Amino acid sequence: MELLIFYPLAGLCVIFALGVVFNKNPIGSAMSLIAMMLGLAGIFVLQQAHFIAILQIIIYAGAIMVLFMFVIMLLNLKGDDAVWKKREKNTLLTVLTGLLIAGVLYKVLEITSAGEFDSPAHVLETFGTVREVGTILFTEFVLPFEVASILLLVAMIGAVVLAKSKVD
Amino acid sequence: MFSYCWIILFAPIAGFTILSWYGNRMSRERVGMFGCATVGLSFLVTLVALSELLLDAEKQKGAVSTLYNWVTAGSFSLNLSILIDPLSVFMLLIVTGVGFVIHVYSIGYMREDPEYSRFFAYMNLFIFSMSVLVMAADFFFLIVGWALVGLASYLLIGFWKEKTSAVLAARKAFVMNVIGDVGMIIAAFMIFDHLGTLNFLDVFTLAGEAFRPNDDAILLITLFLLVGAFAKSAQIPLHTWLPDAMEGPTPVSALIHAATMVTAGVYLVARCHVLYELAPYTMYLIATVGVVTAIFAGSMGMVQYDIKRVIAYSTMSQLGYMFLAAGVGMYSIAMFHLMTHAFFKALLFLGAGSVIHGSNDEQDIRQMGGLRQAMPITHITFLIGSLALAGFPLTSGFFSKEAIIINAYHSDMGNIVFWAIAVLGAAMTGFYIFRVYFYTFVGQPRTSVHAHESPPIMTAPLVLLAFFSLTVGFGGYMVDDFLATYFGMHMPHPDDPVFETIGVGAGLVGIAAAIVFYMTGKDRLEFIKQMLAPVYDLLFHKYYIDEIYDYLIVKPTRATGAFMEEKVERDGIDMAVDQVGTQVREVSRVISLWQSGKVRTYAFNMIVGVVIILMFVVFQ
Amino acid sequence: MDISFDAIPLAHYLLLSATLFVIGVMGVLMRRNAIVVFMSIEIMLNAVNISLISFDRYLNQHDGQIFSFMVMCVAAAEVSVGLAIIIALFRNKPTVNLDEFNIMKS
Amino acid sequence: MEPIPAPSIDLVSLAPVLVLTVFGIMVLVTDLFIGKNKSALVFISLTGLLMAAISSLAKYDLPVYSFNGAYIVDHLSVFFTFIFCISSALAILVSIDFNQREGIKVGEYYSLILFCTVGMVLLASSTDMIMIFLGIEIVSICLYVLAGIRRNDPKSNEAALKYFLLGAFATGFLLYGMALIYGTTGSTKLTIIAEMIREGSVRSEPLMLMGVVLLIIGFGFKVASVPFHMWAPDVYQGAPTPVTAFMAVGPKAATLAAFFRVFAETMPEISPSWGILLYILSVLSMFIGNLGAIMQTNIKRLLAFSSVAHVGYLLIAIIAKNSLGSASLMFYMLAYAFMIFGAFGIVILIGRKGDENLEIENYSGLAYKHPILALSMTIFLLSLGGLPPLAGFVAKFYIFSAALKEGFVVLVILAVLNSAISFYYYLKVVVYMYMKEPIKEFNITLSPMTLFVVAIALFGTLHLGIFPGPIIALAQY
Repeated sequence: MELLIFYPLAGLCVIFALGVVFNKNPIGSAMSLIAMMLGLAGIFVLQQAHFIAILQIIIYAGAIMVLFMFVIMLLNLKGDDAVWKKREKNTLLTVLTGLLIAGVLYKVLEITSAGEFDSPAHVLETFGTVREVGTILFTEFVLPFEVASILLLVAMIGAVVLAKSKVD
Repeated sequence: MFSYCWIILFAPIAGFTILSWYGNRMSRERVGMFGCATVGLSFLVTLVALSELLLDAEKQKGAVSTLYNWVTAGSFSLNLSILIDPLSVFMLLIVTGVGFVIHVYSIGYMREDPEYSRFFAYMNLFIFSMSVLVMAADFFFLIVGWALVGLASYLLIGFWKEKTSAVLAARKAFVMNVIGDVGMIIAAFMIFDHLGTLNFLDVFTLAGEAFRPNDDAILLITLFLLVGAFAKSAQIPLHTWLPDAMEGPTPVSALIHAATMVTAGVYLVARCHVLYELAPYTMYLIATVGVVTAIFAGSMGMVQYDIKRVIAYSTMSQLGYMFLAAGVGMYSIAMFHLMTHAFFKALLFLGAGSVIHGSNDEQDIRQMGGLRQAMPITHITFLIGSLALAGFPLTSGFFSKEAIIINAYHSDMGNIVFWAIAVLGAAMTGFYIFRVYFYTFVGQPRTSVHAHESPPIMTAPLVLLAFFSLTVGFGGYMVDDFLATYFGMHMPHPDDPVFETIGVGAGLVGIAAAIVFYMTGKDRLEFIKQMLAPVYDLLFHKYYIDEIYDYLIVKPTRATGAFMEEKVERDGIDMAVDQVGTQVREVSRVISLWQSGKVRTYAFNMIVGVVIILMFVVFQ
Repeated sequence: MDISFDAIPLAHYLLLSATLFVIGVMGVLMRRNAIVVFMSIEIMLNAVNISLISFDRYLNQHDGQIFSFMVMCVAAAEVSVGLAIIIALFRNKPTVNLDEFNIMKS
Repeated sequence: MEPIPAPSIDLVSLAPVLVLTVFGIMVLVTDLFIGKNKSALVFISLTGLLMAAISSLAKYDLPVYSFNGAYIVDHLSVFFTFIFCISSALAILVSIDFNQREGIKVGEYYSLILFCTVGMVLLASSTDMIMIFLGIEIVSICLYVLAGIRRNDPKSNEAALKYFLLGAFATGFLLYGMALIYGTTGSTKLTIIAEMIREGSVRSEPLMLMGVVLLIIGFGFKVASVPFHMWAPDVYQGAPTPVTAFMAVGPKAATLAAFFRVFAETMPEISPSWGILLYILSVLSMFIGNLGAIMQTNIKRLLAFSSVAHVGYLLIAIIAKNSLGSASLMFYMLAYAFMIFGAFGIVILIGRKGDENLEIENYSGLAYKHPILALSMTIFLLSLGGLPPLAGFVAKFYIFSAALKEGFVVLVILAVLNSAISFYYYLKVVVYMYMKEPIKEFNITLSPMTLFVVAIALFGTLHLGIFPGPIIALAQY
């Protein structure tokens, strides 16, 4: 059952991720990214992380991507980015990233064969609900939660300082 | 105990500080007086320390005076401390004593220079650095002093900074010295790694138990120390900076590049004799390099025309003798020669300075001649210095050099080859120095420049040094007694009349050869009538002997010397050093090019790093 | 009710995560458009989130979800600042082609 | 439904963070009510930093863990908090005249420095990977903005962009590493991770190691170690000079503190696997940093490359992973703060409006016009090179001792060799100042605040060099 859901979703995620990279038009990239994020939300649901799945949609697909689209529109960017402009360099890059992929996959497969991670834990029905996550967020991880507010404040100040139109 | 000895350090550094800040606002007389006074004070304090050591044999074991604990890291701590023992006081006497005389001389020599106070500031800095070097109680401060004298030397060689050749020479000297410093530092780390301390007294006590003779560790330590010693003392192959260093003012050459700094390498070997005795292979290397440098530099000295370069090569050669002595285990003889050499070589340099000063900054001996009448005091003192250098009997050089030559054969580690080469070198010494003497003082003036005698402030030091050059040789026994506590032995006096005579004879033969080739016409006849009539008759019975000698000896020698200079020095060693510099800059350029300014390149490089690291971990 | 997860080993999720991460890296390396590069970085962050959440599911705890929550915060913060930088940049030089920004180099 | 248990909260531990945040917001609010003159903001910021430093002493009987083991007040964090406060205060002082000269009239500048300090304090005091991640991000985001704060200057923009894109890129790696470590140890808390490693109950050793490697990559980028250093020269050059000095000291110190916590304190048992990597990074950083600096003609780029080399030295302290290592790290960063702010203070003084005089040849003949400035610069540069008896030497001495204690002789020898190489380019500047003729008029306004910073830095450099005893005793406490 899970397999049936997982593989199509995973496949879609990968395809859309590739779409982000290879789409010549920034808007197309952004759309692919949104689609990929929705796919990921599905995968999160599959893993019982309902709260995060919702956040994924609201924050990422909603807020962040809207910001991206907004900036792309604002700057009126066209598809001026030829992906394969310099062939020789890109070949080199591809070879290297290929090596990277090989290394990472090799590693992961090694883990798989080691059998350490074969069986996931049996979890309760309440796993990953807002209540569960919220409880732990406000008890054990209350400090990161508060610090995140400083982070967002800083980001806000920074964005305003850099992007405000008044030139002084 | 000996806490007053800190004055020896504080006086010159105070002089340096004050002169560099207020020197421009002080009158010239004041600057000169002040610059000399600080060194004089150091010298007086050294005398006090000397008397204390002489009066109380118990104190000759050495004492450490600590100012305060500087840094402590775990079990290891560095104290600001000085070591007062016979060896350091002996070196201090030379440094501050000869240093003082040369300071006085500089008052006259540098009189015309617009940057008078800067010169004295640097000179004081040098005295301070050198005092740090010889008074250091551990390897750390030894290296600090080591680097500081390198810095002072750099500043003084490049003193006339508008002169490009001087700046280049300064840089070259600095680079060479840094090579030596790095060697020293590596050695210090290895010592610390093996013994857990850098303190001289502890190191020398522990070394005997920690190392077996000719251990890899002790060999490496002594070799790395030797890199420092050779770089500082201009021994092959780290010697090329010394002749170039003559671009600096002459008092600098006298003080740094003859009497004191260049002898630091010999001092180092003597100071660490405990370590070197554990490494006989290294000792052998020292003696070999010393003796090779002695004739190599001697042969180059024979073909130079710049008066200062001849003396510079001579310094290298004499340092080679000192290393030879140290290498065969005769430390106190090395130190004895170090002392006599300090006097007569300083004398020769100052005499040369006086000549240059008197003949309007001319340094080429072919442009000189007949200065005997114009500069009588300089002439006499220079002659005394030359005789001492050549080892003329009963001058100071005679005693010390004879002792080295004879021990090169007779000591346990000596052999006949060392002896033979040393004798050859002695003959060369006599030859090249009298070649200069004859070119300069005898014959007719070769240019129309009207030479004049230097002022008394310059000739007085000459006379003083000449006096010592003549007399200190008789103090050999005293030096030996004084240093015997540190080296734990007296210098032997092998009785071997044949070898001794040959040794003495070599110097005389050199002198005679110089007379033969470089005295001309009337002067030669006159001179020969006066002094060497029999030899002259023997050698000059027929005029064509001149030509034969020329073909058999002079030309080959000259060719060898020129070859050495051209091929070995310029193309070999200098090239190698230049290449290092060029390659370093090349690497630096490549790194800069890599910095293309493009974000994607940077990201790409990061990924290359990531991939390499991941591969490393995955396939480890 | 307990939910059984026998069907999919963790490694598959990790593999997905790694694949997406690498795609993100490739995007950063290949694209010249600053905004697309930036989006590729977002793919990398998302890929990490998959790992975190899969580990959580496997370990039966929520720390990873908190972590990925924080990652989202950080991503939001970075996006706001990053886009602000790109806008400021665009004012002085109307392009987002990364190769055209190389005033400073050795 | 059972009630949610109350979280464990210890605000006293968090005092410096709270103080700095409050003052940061205060600066923001005050900025709305004052005009062009920003000196009130400076005053508030400095007060905040002072109070933060004092409040970091509120806890005694160290170490104290709080927030379920996510936050620690220990000797390292208190000492580093002081370093951060000092460096931020120096950065603010050095900015006053610079900002006036260059027309940076942004009040947020000061609050960003304060918030950045918050991030640094968190970074040095966190024992939870989530917190470390957030700390790094707060610091980084502040720096992205500060680097680009001269919005009309293309160089500043470009620096911000490069720093930002590469920084975010590196964040990905850091995060991935943290995720893998979390997955294999089952916790984000450093104490628990340490325990798991000690007991050998890590779920998958290879996966964990990969996490460690990715973590090294992430941290390596943030501290600008080779091969992740390439942003440094460009960003250092493009950012406003006070910001450059600021980012060379505080954030780097904070990241190194976290670096030390994560590696030396948490996973000493598996040190062979990460030690060898750090070893290589350290050696590469030293060589590439020093060799790269030789050909630089821009003083800021030169100092950037030299800072890459300094990271190489600092990594040695982490490799040594002993208590002397942490003490030497603290001492080094304190000394480094003085040297860097001194040097950059003089770089700022030499500049003029519209012409920052950043080329090394612009320093020609400085010694004749302004002997004291030239002498100070010489002292800072020589101290950076590690000349006794200056602070830089003592700092290096401790780091090398720490490494020698663990038997890293070759590494130390390479480091010493590199110090020797570094003198080549430090002395190059000195030679320009003392031995060349001026190529143009120096038109230096001796702005009092910047001079004050230079004076403090000079005092610090000399004092730490000549009498290092008390400070090193504090660091070793």
